[in-house]
Amino acid sequence: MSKISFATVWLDGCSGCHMSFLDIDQRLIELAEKVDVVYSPLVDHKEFPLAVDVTLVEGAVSSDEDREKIINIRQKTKTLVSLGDCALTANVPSMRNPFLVKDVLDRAYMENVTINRQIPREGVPRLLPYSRPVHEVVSVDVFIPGCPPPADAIYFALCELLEGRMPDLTGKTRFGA
Amino acid sequence: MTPEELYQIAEEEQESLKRFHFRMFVCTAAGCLSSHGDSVLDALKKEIKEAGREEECLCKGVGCMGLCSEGPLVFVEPDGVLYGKVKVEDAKEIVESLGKEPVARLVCPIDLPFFTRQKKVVLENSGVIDPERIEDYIAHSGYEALVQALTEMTPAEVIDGVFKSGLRGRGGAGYPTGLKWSTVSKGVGGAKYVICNADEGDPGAFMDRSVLESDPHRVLEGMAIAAYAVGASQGYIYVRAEYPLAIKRLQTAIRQAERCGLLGNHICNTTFSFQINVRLGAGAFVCGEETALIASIEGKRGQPRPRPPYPAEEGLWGCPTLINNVETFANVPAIIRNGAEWFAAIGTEKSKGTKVFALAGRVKHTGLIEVPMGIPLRDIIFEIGGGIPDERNFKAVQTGGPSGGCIPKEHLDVPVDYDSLSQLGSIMGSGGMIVMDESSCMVDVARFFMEFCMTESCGKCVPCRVGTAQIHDFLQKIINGDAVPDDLEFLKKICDMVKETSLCGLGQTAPNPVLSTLRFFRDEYVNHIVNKECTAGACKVPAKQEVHS
Amino acid sequence: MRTSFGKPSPPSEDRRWKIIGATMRRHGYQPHALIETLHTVQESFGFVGEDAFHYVADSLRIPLSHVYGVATFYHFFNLKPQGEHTCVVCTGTACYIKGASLILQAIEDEYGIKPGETSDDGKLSVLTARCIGACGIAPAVVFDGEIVGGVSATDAVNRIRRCLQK
Amino acid sequence: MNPSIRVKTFKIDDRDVSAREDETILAVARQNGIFIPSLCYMDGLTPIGACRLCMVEIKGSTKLFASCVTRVEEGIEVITNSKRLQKYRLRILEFLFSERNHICSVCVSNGHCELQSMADQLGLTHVRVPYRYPIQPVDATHERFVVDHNRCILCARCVRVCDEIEGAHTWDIMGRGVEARVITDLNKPWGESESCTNCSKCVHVCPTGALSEKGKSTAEMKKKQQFLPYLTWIREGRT
Repeated sequence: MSKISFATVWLDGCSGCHMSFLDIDQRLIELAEKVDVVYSPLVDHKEFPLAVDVTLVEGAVSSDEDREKIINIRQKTKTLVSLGDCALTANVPSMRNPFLVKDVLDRAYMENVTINRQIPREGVPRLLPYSRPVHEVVSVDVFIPGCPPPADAIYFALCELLEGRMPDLTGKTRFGA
Repeated sequence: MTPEELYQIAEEEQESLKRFHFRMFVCTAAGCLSSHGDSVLDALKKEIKEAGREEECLCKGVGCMGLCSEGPLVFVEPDGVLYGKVKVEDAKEIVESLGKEPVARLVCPIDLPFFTRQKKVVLENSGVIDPERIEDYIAHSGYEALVQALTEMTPAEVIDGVFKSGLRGRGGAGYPTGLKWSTVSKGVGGAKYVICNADEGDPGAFMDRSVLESDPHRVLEGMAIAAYAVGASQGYIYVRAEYPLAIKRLQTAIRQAERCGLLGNHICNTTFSFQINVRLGAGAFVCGEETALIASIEGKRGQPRPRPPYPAEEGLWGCPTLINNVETFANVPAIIRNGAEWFAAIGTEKSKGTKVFALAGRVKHTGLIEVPMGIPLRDIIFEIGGGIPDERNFKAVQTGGPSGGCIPKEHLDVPVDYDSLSQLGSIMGSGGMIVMDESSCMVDVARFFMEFCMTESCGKCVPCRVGTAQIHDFLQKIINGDAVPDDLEFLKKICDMVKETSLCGLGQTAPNPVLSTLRFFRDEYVNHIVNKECTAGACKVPAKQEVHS
Repeated sequence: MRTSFGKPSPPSEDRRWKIIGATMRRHGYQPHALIETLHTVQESFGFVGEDAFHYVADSLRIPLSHVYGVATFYHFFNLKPQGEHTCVVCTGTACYIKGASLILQAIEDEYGIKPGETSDDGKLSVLTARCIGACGIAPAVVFDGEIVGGVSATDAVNRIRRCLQK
Repeated sequence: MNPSIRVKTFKIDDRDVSAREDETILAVARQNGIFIPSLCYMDGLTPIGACRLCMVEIKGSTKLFASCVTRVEEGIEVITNSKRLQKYRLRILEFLFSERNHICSVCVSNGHCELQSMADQLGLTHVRVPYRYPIQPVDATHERFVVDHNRCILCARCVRVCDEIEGAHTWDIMGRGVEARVITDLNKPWGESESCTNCSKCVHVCPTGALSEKGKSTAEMKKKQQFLPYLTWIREGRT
């Protein structure tokens, strides 16, 4: 049996969901026997492959780069999994949403800064007007809430997916967990 | 007041009318007042005086004659001439023409279907009597029904009469009036109340305003009959503060009726006593809902509460309360006077009597009309309304306001009655009827109503509070060209959910304008979404804005 | 913090408080007189201010938050003084279909005031109404209390100019 | 007890139950260990039927009934958990999450919030309607408590407990529709309130992190609600 191709991607989030994924600990070895990690901030591949079976997304869609990435990934992924509250609800990144991007940038880079006051524009992606949950931008197949989702919940969800079932996470994790 | 005294007043008043050879009626309802109907009245009186014809010519202010778009209106008897758009400067000429050739340039033909196709019951006195004089009302059989009920009928017989007439609530839902009265009459407890709902919040409707301005005594009489029937001794009229003229005329009417002993203690020397107080609304559409209206009279935020218990059992201050709207009460005197059979002979099998509509929007003759139930929509718009102006084409007619729907031309032959309209996803409503031509975008119309519902939602229950805002945002998104085709199905799902889960009628009907336009004008939605175009060319479709950093 | 709870006295010598007191007395100082009283306050002062809230709440023995909740529930009550001149544009359905939004836009373009706002000099307030029941003569605008029908955007701007010159 | 009150028997989810005729379907369901979700309902406060989560079906009627305000009737058959109800309840929760800025991960009530646990219980994993992101204030002027309007779901428990139990009526709701907001006194900072007795009842009945004690950090605000049934019980004993 060929291994299932597996990717993880990190958009606007704190990487906590990836840390929680690593907290699966020794079960990662069992997992590694079943899946082939083809793209992830945790490994070295630079390009997202053309066809991936399962992709975990951490983080909200906040910049034009995030959006291009997720649209590309959606096209190439069979089962897209929103991992954690930032991907599900835009969570902490969304706290800027009631305000204009300009005001947010001013507050961060001008008002509260004493030296080198300038808004970075070169080499950084542009912010979208709103930081949005992944499913508002592309369709998502599986949702794993939590900030971060507990390692057990992530492991359970992956096992279910590997068995070809849709995981029911009721009682295993929740928003903000 | 005894019946004899009443008939005497009527006779004297009729006699005094007969003394005049000419009678001039000047509309002084809000529509004509806004085009200075009051100045025209003064000018005519002045001219009559100067011409020394006071003895032979009566000139009085009356209520609404209906054809508001041609105001100010002046009607002259016995010549049978209707003048429209009369200016102060025309007064002299009009007075001079009495008994001679009418002033041709001002004449409005009265053989228009606008007048001939109508059937007046509620509006029988509108435009005929002076709303500020009780004698004039009495001369036109006013308070006869009340006296008859008090002296010749038992409360049960009154209720039976209303029941047999088949009268249904004119406020929108069409609940059988006789049944409601009967429930309240059986209610236990010390006090009972009768409330007249004159909180006509539906944008595009002005029937109640017009009735109150043109024939306020009729409503008082209807309420008094109802109070006698159900056993109440205190009544309230809850009227919008936005209707200052109606309020003034109501208060005048109440004072006059009290002075004549037609309201107050021991009416007609019977044991029946009934007071009426006016309570002002304050700009909240939701107060048209019974329980919200009661909360408002109690001095609270106008938030509806779950029913049951219905107000008929536990209403104002926990007492059995009868709530009917203005037009419902205005039908009652005619039913008592002419009999239930007479009333039941008008209209259709399940919708009896007439209905007053406020015809407005893109139609030639705008104004107030009263038609028998069951008349086809087409006849109202194209005959009575005179069709669409500016050589444009009819697109839709909106009935029932924010709780109703838009009916397209395919269904123009639908008879206007409670059941047929609700089958089309609209409602009879209180009687607003807004005609739209091809220059109106139906998505925008739906958005307009949803914005209304969003700002009028009381905010108590979640589906209505958040749902109306979400639906509004969706419609805005569609208009902005930011929606995808799948959004339409989702929109419909949200609408269905808000309809089924909201606490009161406002939320339960708020999605109707969206659902009905989705049903009949889906292509306009699709055009907005797929081609980013407005079929009617009414909406600005802004360029998509991606980033605003 | 108040210490005594006798019969509250009016906030000032202003005679208008007497009218408000009379309304409350007529209703026997019953809590259900709240909305009627707020109507009298607005009629007398043009708006419902903080001193009025305290006076009415104390006289009718209603909690302050309740009074404030009621006053803000009903859009008829203004909590701020209105401009010297007011222009109320009807945005009922018939008026909307016949271009009320164009009127509002024209006023905003000319005077920079959006619905609900008052000009900086306190001369002009622009308001909207949810149908004033003059649908037969739509679009309708109320200039300083006078209803005018069939108003175009230019008409409206011109009339406001005349109002302001008065 | 009033001797004229009769007992009714009926069915909830095919289980035979009996109740006094003045009891609500929700109360009877709880007595029998049948779960019906709710947020605005609180035992000891006047039910208002506002959140609509507790809606149930009654066989023979297409209408839905808010069980917290619907009295029992002889012989009715109540269904508490149909597909249709599940669908609508999820939508109500989505509406609540989308209405204001509920960010569980950084909320004082994280882990102790009724909205959050309701989402978990009913299986809400993501919100399909767009978030509205309103700008809502936080008032920390009171020396002991904070009100964060971003987390408020307008259940009016604070308003009711302050009025019905404490008797101060410091809280009420201003405005209407999505603009509605809880206020203290004349919409003044809570710290300046003349009527507030600092009793903290509102804080503890609040189902979310909208009302909290000062000094509590993320996930530290545990509500203590046992006082309410106790007070109600003691007061009933006196009358």
